[in-house]
Amino acid sequence: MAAEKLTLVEAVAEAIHDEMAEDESVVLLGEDVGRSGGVFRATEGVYDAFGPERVIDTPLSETGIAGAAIGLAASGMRPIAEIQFMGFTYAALEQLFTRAARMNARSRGQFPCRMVLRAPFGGGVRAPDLHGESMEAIFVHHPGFKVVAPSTPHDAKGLLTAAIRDPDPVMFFEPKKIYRSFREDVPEGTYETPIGEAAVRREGSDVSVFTWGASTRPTQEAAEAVAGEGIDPEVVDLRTLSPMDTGTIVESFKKTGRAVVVHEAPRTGGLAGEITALLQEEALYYQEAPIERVTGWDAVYPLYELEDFQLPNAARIEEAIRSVVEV
Amino acid sequence: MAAEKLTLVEAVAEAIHDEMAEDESVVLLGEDVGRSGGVFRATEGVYDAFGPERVIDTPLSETGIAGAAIGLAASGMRPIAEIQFMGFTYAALEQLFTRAARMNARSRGQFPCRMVLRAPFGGGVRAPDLHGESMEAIFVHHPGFKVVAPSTPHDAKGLLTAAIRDPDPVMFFEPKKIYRSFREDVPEGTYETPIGEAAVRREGSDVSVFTWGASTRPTQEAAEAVAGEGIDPEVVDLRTLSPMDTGTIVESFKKTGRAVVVHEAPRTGGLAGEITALLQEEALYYQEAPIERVTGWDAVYPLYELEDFQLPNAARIEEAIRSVVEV
Amino acid sequence: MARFPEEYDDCERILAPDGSYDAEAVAALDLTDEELRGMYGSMIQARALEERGLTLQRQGEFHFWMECRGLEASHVGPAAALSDRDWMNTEWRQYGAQIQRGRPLEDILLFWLRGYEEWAADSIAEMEPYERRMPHIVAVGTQLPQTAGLMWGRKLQGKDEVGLVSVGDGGASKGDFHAGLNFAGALELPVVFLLLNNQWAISTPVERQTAADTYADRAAGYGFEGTLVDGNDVLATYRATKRAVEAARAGEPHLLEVLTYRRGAHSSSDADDYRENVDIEAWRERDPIDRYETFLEDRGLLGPDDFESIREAAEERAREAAESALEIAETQSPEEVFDEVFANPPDYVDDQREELLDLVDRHGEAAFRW
Amino acid sequence: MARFPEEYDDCERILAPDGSYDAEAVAALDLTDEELRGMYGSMIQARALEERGLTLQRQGEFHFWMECRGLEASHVGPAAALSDRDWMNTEWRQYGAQIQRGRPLEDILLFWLRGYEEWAADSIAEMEPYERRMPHIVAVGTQLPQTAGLMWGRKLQGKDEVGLVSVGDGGASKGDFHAGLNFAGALELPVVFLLLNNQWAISTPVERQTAADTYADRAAGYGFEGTLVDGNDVLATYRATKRAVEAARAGEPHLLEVLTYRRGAHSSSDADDYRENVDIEAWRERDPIDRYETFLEDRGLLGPDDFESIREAAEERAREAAESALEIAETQSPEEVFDEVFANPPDYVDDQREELLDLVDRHGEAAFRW
Ligand SMILES: Cc1ncc(C[n+]2csc(CCOP(=O)(O)OP(=O)(O)O)c2C)c(N)n1
Ligand SMILES: Cc1ncc(C[n+]2csc(CCOP(=O)(O)OP(=O)(O)O)c2C)c(N)n1
Ligand SMILES: [Mg+2]
Ligand SMILES: [Mg+2]
Repeated sequence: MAAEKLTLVEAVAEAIHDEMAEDESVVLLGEDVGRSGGVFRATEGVYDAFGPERVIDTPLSETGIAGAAIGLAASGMRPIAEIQFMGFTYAALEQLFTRAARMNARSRGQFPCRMVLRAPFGGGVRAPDLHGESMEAIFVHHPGFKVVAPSTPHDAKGLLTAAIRDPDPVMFFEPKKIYRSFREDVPEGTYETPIGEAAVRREGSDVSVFTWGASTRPTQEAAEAVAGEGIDPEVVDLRTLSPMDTGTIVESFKKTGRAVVVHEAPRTGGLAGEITALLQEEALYYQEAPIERVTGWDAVYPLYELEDFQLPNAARIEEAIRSVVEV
Repeated sequence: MAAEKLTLVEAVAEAIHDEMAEDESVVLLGEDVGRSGGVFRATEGVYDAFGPERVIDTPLSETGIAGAAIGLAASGMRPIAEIQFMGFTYAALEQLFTRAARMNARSRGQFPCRMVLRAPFGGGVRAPDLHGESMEAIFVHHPGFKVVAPSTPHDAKGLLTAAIRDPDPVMFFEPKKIYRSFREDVPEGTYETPIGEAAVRREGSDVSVFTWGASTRPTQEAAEAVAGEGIDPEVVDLRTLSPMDTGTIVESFKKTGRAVVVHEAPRTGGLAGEITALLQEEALYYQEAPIERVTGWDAVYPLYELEDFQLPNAARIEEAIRSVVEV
Repeated sequence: MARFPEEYDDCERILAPDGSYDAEAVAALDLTDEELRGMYGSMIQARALEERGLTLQRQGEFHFWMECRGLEASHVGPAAALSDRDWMNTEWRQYGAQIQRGRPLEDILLFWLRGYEEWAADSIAEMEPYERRMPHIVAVGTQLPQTAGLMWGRKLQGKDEVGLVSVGDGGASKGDFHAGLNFAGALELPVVFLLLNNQWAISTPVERQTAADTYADRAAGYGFEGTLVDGNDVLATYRATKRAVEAARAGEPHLLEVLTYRRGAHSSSDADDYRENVDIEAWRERDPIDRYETFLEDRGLLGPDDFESIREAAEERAREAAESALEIAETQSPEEVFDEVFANPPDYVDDQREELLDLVDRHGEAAFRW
Repeated sequence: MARFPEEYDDCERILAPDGSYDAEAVAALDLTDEELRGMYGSMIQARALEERGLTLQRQGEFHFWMECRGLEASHVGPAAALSDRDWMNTEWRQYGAQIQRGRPLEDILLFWLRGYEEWAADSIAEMEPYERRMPHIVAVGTQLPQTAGLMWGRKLQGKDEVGLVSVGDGGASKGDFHAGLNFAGALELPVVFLLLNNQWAISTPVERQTAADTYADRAAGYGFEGTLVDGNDVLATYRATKRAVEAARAGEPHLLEVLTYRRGAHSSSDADDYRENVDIEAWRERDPIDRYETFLEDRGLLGPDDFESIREAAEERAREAAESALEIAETQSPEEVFDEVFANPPDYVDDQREELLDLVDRHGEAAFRW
């Protein structure tokens, strides 16, 4: 397959474009997704290619967008709903929790809720309040969703394709900080990156570092930095947060016996806890040091310049790696 | 102080009543909280005592109730908002997450969001969908809230009083399954049970069982059952979920070296993970066995007869206790 | 808000409470005798089911029941006005609407016993009319944008179908109401919004729910028409819905406010001890079945003996359906906890199911009951 | 929806685009010369601030800026119509309203630089008029039920205060709009809802936002009155708000739709390359400042030289305010991450603050910058 160098946000647009071309039942809806191509240009060109019937600039109501997507799914369509920022999904939560997550169960399979809800997440773009949220854990905790958070252009395209084809409601969270940070080869044509599989970004034997989304970048940096000191970290990018790839997580930990979990979300109640509990249950006897968390603080998300102090950075990650390895 | 035998739901009504009598700025709002005294009669008598100015049956909008409560708080009042069931707080989440949780920070203390949002939570009353939710973890994860979940009439009154007096937004979740399960002595007159302090319900030396809300009942049963077998469990009722009483949790674990966490909420992403991570970080070297979780399944909440299989019961808790002690 | 339909100048009516009627209007309805009798049958069956449900709830067989008496015309007429290909998303309380569309009683009752629903059809194309609905919602109001989305999808698929969705006077306060109507207007969706104003949302009377004079007035704010109808007149609700459905089919949504009154309690969990100045008697005099019986007799379509036998048959059917539903519900087994949580389930679902079954196996089901 | 105010029969206006005006109406306004000049000053100051903000954003000093040109009259008139004791919860874009109420420019700019706001007053009683506001919301529409609650509280406290809250044509689609207006109606709250219809919500034109003919039409659905006003006529927006505030003070909420047009981009992040059939020129001809200048000249209140000097002074003030705001914002330090997360903070806040400060100490601030 030929490949092209794409940014993550371009890969998102390409996945949408290709699936809409393949499957007539795929429609795109959201605020400003059409004529403007989205506030991040994640749907650039899609309106021009498929027109106003299949690409709809909706009224400004996240409740309405989610509700309409649920109804579209029930009708047999395959909606991709965009919520402009994860911080604006809150108005959609009643629709999502009470309905999208339950429709298949409550109709005993008659009405699967085949929909993708896309939203950029995470901080780091110096935007106003609610533009830096990382609340993926709440979607992981509520049964009935699949939750995906790619960190590379290749995965973004493959996972979004898989999400659109999946019969269940998939929450698709895009790391906005790295939407345009780098390009990589992305195959032309459609392909799926399977939902539920983590990616080992760096193999190593001394410590497992688990992360996802934009945090994979500082994590990889930190891993390379400590590698220079003779520590050999394994970096696991979860990619899918629900279902978690417990096999890969546990295997990695069994190999290294040490772990650091990195996420932007606030510490308390974040998914680092879930991962720690999993390792406890499945591999306690391999464990050689406390599992450390490098996360956002339990603070109301600090804005603009102060963001720098909220997000996990390479220095903090390096320190955590060293600390668990030194034990 | 004289005492009376009250059920948990009566204790809630009494706390509201007493605080409204003490502080003119306390008002009560919600669906059916007034003339009918609430669907669970948790506000029985309050309307008769304080009338339609201070006890308001609102229109049916959780968004409106939360939004109005936030505004009332800004005006200098101390609103107690009732949401009929935790499953209906979802429509209030945008107001709560984007505003209640942030108002003090974003106004740098000018507008503290002094409000209590009460909602019955947990399953076990054979009610329809959305009437058995345990999504307390999402409120714990979002910075800016205090989250309380009493399990006894005494604590319900004391904690609700403390919540009403607290300057921050307090999410007050009442275990509906045990609203009327038992009575206990509750002091007359007002008193505070401090927010942020766990209660050791049973002292023991072999294993720490952490829980809250309605699950404390089967947990205590299970503890007594295994005590008969010579196992000596400590039962810790967290009472406050945010801020967690990390001191008591860690101390208990240091003593026993073994832990079981019990909650009704779905397993993945639930607070058992948070507690496990905490114990990891603070007391790994005291640990003698994997920490077990006895929780609701990661299933769309099963209704009516099937509820029985969703909620942690004494048999499951006993088994978990035995299993961590046997290691 | 005024309390009785006759207090509104523009409230549509064909049948007066005393059974007198506008004969021209009846003729214009173009309903066959069979159809006129059919609506009667649905109302009677709804009331019989209601009585059965209440009895069973009191006996502890049902956990919960919502009351419906006196509300039958408000939803039977609208259901009758739909074509077979149309969709109908009503709430639980509207038994009569479900019955009118042919839904088996047993199926209606099973929802109360299990909290989920099942469909026989393999696909939408194969659905019976009564199957053309989404599963019941529980969060009041959420059905409105969902129905907008459903009909948007059907429209995109080139289907000539209309969706009728109901909401109460309470549910109309939810933001979903606003979103649903606004989406329908902005996207020109074939949706009829049936606002069942029974003047109570549990203990909250409509005067405290909103200061609006009528709910029908809200339609203008979304760019379409609204109509107010006497909700205890099954012919008027039929006619107004028929017209609204036609408009919706042509791309113009409609808001139909059907004014009636909840005479019973909200549900079996409701002590119903909060009402001030209620005039249940005045509403009993406006009973939708009584006035329709007078009409049917006057037209020679049915007589007292027929009423009697239709009622008895309806009661018998309700009894049988309840028995059968209870029997079916008995068969629920623990592993159903995990049924259809996902259409394409991740492994953990199987793992947890096994964990549960193993527990049940070792401890016995009794250990799980409380 | 039609595009220009003059296309609506019932759209209120005093000043025409060419500056001609209804002299009787002006007289009835009962505004002093000082007050008339004051509104001009606010509009000019808003425009000067806008230009400064845009420049600084382009220079990378501000991360973000929202555009306001051409919208000045839509919110300056309403702000002028409030009494000192009233409350005003506008959105960010309404610089002119803030200025009209006396908010220091520096304070306005600091919000853009730090994302939070500060008050000088110790209590509500001590607040300056411009301080009588809640902190800015970001989730569009959420301010509406909040303002209802705020004024409900003030009413319970026996205060004779009105709250003005603004929302856009986009925000009016949120469920919060519905909840806010319905609560205000049902609870008879002293709130004026100022709907700033600038015909765009980022790239979405009002025709796709709603099928409603006017937003003012929505008021009836909540049991109160609505008014449509030419939003580029500062005298008309003043008058209509004044009337609405009086009604609100008497317990009758009001919905005021102010029809204008967003000529600029949505914000500094907006490429503004999506508009079809826009007629920016036609709206530039309807500029609110131009027509008001013609009026002021005609009335002999100000002349071309005054306009020039007022503009220059406004630019100077904007420049100074920006400098000072940038300086203040420089002083932010890492521990502010934890400032006022709680009014009564749990221990973990201190623990985490220490953890952060220790990290910063050891690694240096630079390690945290990207
Ligand atoms: C979002 C939400 N909030 C609260 C409830 C609890 N509840 C169930 S029915 C009801 C009243 C509904 O009143 P209305 O919409 O008028 O319908 P009716 O019961 O009269 O048929 C309430 C408050 C709910 N189901 N959903
Ligand atoms: C709940 C929510 N959804 C989306 C956004 C992103 N957003 C910011 S402004 C805006 C458009 C608002 O349009 P309008 O209400 O007309 O106000 P205007 O920008 O024209 O002043 C959008 C969609 C937001 N801030 N909040
Ligand atoms: Mg009702
Ligand atoms: Mg706008």
